[in-house]
Amino acid sequence: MTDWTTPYVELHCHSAYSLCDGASLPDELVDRAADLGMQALALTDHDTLSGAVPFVRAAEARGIHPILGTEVTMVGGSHLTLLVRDASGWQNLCQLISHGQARAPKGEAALPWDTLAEHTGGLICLTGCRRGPVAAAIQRLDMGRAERAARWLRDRFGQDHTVIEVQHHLHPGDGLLARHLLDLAAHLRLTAVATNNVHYARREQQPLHDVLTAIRLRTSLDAAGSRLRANSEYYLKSGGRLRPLFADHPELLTNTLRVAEQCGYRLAYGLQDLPRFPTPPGYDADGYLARLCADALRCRYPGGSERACRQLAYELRVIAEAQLSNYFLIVWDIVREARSRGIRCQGRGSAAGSLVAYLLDISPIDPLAHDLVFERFLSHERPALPDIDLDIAADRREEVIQYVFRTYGEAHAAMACTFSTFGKRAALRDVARVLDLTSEHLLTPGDHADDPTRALAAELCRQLEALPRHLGQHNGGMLLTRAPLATRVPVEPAAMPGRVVVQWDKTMLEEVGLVKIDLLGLRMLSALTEAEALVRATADPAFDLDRLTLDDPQIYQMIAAADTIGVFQVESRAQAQVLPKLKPACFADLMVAISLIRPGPLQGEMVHPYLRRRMGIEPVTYAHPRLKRALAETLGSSCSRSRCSRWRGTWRV
Amino acid sequence: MTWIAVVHIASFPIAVARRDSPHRAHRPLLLIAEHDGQAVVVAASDPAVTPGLALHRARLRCPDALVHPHEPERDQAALFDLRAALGTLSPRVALLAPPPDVALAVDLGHPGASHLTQIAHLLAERVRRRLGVVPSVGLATRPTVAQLAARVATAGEPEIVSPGMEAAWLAPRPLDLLPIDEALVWRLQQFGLRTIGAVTRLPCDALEAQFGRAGRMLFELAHGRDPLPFAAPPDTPPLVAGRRFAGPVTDAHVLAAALARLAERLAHHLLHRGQAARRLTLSLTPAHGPPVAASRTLAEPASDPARLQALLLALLRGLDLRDACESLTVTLEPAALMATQHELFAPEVTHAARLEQTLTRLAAKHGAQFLRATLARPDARCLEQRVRLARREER
Amino acid sequence: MPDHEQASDRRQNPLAGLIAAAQRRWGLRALTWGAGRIAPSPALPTGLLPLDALLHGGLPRGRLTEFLGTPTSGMTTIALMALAHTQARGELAAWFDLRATFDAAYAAACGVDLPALLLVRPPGVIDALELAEALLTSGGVGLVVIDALARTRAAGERALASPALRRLLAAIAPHPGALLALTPLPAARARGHDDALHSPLAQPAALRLHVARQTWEDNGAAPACSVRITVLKRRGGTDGAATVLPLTFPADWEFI
Amino acid sequence: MTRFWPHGLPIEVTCDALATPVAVSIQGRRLPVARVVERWRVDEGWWRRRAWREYFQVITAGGQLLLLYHDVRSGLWRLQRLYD
Repeated sequence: MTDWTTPYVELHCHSAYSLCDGASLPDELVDRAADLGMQALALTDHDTLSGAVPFVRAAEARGIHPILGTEVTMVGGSHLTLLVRDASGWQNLCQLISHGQARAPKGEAALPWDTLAEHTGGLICLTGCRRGPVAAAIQRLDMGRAERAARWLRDRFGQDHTVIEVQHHLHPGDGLLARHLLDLAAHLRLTAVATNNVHYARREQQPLHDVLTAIRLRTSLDAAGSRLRANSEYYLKSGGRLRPLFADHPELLTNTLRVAEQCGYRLAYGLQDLPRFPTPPGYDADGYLARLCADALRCRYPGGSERACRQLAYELRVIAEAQLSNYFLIVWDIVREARSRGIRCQGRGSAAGSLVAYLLDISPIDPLAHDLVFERFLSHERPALPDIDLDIAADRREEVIQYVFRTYGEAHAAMACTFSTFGKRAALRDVARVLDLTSEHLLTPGDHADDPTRALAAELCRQLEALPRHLGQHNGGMLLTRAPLATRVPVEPAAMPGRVVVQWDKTMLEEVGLVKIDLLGLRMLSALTEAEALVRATADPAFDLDRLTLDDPQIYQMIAAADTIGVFQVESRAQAQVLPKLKPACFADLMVAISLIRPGPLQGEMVHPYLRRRMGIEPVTYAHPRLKRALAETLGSSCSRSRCSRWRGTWRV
Repeated sequence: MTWIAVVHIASFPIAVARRDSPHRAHRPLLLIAEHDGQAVVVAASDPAVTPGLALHRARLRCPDALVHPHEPERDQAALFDLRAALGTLSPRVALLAPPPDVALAVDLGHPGASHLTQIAHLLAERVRRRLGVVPSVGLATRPTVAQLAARVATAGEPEIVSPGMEAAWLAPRPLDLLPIDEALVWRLQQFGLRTIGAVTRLPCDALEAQFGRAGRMLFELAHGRDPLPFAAPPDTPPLVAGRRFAGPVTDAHVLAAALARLAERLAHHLLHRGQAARRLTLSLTPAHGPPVAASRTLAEPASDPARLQALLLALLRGLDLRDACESLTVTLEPAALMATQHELFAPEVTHAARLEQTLTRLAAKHGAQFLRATLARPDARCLEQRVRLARREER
Repeated sequence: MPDHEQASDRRQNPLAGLIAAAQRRWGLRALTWGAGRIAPSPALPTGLLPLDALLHGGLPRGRLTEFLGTPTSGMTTIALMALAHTQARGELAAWFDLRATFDAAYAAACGVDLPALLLVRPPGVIDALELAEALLTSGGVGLVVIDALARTRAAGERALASPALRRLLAAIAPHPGALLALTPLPAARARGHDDALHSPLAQPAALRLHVARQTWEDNGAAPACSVRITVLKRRGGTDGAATVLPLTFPADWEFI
Repeated sequence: MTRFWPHGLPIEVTCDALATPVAVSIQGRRLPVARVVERWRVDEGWWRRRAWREYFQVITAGGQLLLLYHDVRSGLWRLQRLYD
């Protein structure tokens, strides 16, 4: 029963990113709000902006205006709802969250009041739920303190940007509290709005929210008792549903639209936000990059190569257009520093297609010699940011990270986070615990229809699986910014002392266009360093790993015999099955072998056609004669991303 | 005007633990004990951690804290030591609040008003030397007010409440400063009463009508009057009185008369000090030879002159006096108050015992009719789940 | 401290005697009365001051008192508060729940210490009278409240006329416990006159009080009203003195 | 007597359009409601026995203070407590 006649916008809404205190993902909330006809929706998770990116994306898709905000936890435990009006408000909110998180143990926050007072610009302050400073004082019948608290907020945020928040969840005392809050609002001439402190999109999700609460409290539902909310009124309600609760004050609902109108901020980031690399005098980033590459070109191609020059000029142009020279310099600097310390380190993945990366020693592979594709790494068509993943010897990765922190400053660098979701197993274990069942009871196969408890538990597990549970530190994704990080993005302390993480994960960062540098730990590189040292100590003191060539036939014999246990990339069982059939004889063959055993070709059923052609069982044909050049190496089957880029290039020519 | 100083030492066990291991001084410290199979915080240096919190939760709030088991014996020893140290300033030192937050009352007698601050600093210094922490000190002529003043005072700044100013001093302060039930504070706040002064403006009758005995007590407290008897256990020096005769005395009647007068004098002193005698010693100096003495420890301490006289005469008769006597001395060791107030105020204990007998007798015939009502889940939202009625189990 | 006052105390109040004895033994300063001392009296204070003033101190000890009131007159709440006050004084109290509708949660909200309460559910009026006698004569109980003694069943009315009640009254007279019977009146007789206030206890009760709600107050919070208490009978005859008591029905739910 | 019915005394209740009681019938006697002092909703215990109740504390025209609830799932009204 949707009521379209009472306009209302929800300004206090928690998503599942209020970890274990919200049962709906942002897009569910947005969908529901759009269905209810709301023109806007605010997301106010506890002390986090983690939900902001998916929220904005979903809201834009459904055509409703996303309002960003947070319910901050103050020192002493009281809550305030803050909404972002403009860009300065966003900066302030990011700083407030970072401050609040920095002062409290993981998973909690405590923002000092005087810090709040310093960052009120561009924000709207709602006086909060029952735990807000105003409502809490009224509940203790301390009207003087309530008024002082409201005045304090009004003096900091301003008359127009301080809003008395009134909630009614049909608890005893809610009506009385609302009456006192309205009296106070009238007395101080402040706007008052109704909010519903939403914790789930639909009433039916109350069980899921109770389960999450019990998980957060580490107790069972029975033992949680009155710490669970008394009823199921915390869902996203339409204006029509709220109207009877505020029958004497319909303006509480319409006022929400006026507040929403003030919040015009749009989340957007430019591509270029990296710290400026300190270039030598007389060079800008583009120039210095060109200079470094030109120098390296002379060393790498001593005779001079027209093809290399052409390719370099082309790549430098693309890079300069994408304003990524600075980025390359930063990565180059990291690699250079690592090598100088004797830490084995190299770029991986599509960066190998770039001559610039090769010349800067980021990638060890000469793309010209191996005929690799630059477009796979960066092209006009693919405006997405390139990411150069650096593999670093696992045991010394931390040194490199420390170097980056020192070079660009603690305030400008942070690790990306990852959200671990409940997943099937944890969901099952947690649901079993809060329902006081054994997980075996839930695991035994059988028809759930017979057993309502099991059906209930299975349904709860299903709903729980996809929800985020913990925020952790990403394995190596580093975010660097020119402005202090805390003014651009919300950060919080990581489990490691002194380390901060951004409240956004990899994909969220990509979506807002923030460049991240992946510094991944690779144990194989540590093993290589160790092996090199062993060889030097036992066999050949002059041994240099980097001088080994890629055409030793003994190696290929060994690989062809699938004697590859412990050999990086080709040791899996799937590889061991393919290698004897493939019998790789050169480096290119090896690349094909590795490309084949990947999810894409396996699912596209390209492996067997390739093998049959390779063994001469099937004739080599091309789907179109023009593809011959692009696909010659893979005998006419399009089994790697690199091939596809070239394939596209063929049509363009 | 007798002045009372109260020395307030917050988190006493923490102070003791830090005194004993100075390396703990700069790290947050949690003292724990086992309770119901769980490690529970007994005392913490960080105000964010409240006593009673489970250790794993306390660690979340205070992650870099050192954790040590709580040793109550050590606290008791330190407390004993501290009482002795303060006892050199005053014969009467009483423990008003046991650890963790210790309050010690010191009866200062009649010092000049100009010396009060000096005395407070002296007390604080004694504590600092023993424990390494500066306590907060409150002074007043009434123990409860002095205790409240100590709670309000900051360390190093004694809070002095002049006689007659108690109510005025209390008036602007919040109600929960008073040692009354939280539920009562809540109810008072419901009536819009938030400061102690607001309560003093109400008539006593109204408070008693609304809150019963607690209201009456509240009224007294709010005016700065002590609702409960205050007893200072006297660890005091013995009383000595003697009589030297003009010449050697042989007449037993003369000796008895002298003893009777001494007994009266000593009884008067005891009365003045508010004490009773626990041990009596009578010693006589004969004209020739060494003095002879007899003493007696009393099963029941005495302060009554007649009883003292009778006891002393009995001692005199017991002495083997062969020679004329030149002088006599009586020494009284005052008793420390051994019984607690609770025990003295508990006539219902015997009543309860009688009732228990009655119940046992009735249980045979009517046992099933006696029920025990317990608030099993006082916060259950469905009212019927709150209370459990069960048969009263027989003992 | 004047001695004659102590002496008179000693006779009336065992506690006073005890304290005097302790002072004799341990010294005067060992133990003194606080400022808010409660005067010992032959009455059991209810803790509700206007009511205690009306009753010259409280419910008579060793006697039967009857409260009469219509539903929501406040009669039970007053009885529960008196019971809580008795417990707070350190005396034991018992509640006879003849209709099995005792509201323990509400009693707790009125201040009753539930674990210390003797809650009794006798099967009949005769059993109730027997048990009340046993408890009151044991000397340990300060107050016994019998809810709906006179309105239980027709059989109950006959029982009240029997010698059991007379025997009970004679037995408890020398003991310090007070006996309070609550007699609910039908709602229809809202403002009853004396003739409407008849009950089988009219004759045996030493004190009869009519409890009547006057007006409701709307203060937005817990429901409150004023209650008028009229003395219908005191020992030796009728009376008519009255007092008005403000009464809040305590809420027993937490906010949230 | 304040009387408490742990499992509720069945009653009949007439409501207005906003589902607020206007009259209560207890054992055949109809008592008009003069004022709703407080109302609240309980919806909990879904994992065992769901209790979904609308509680009302009302004063009747005759001045009686009652606590009643509507058991939403069964549609029945119950008297929980008669204050006295």
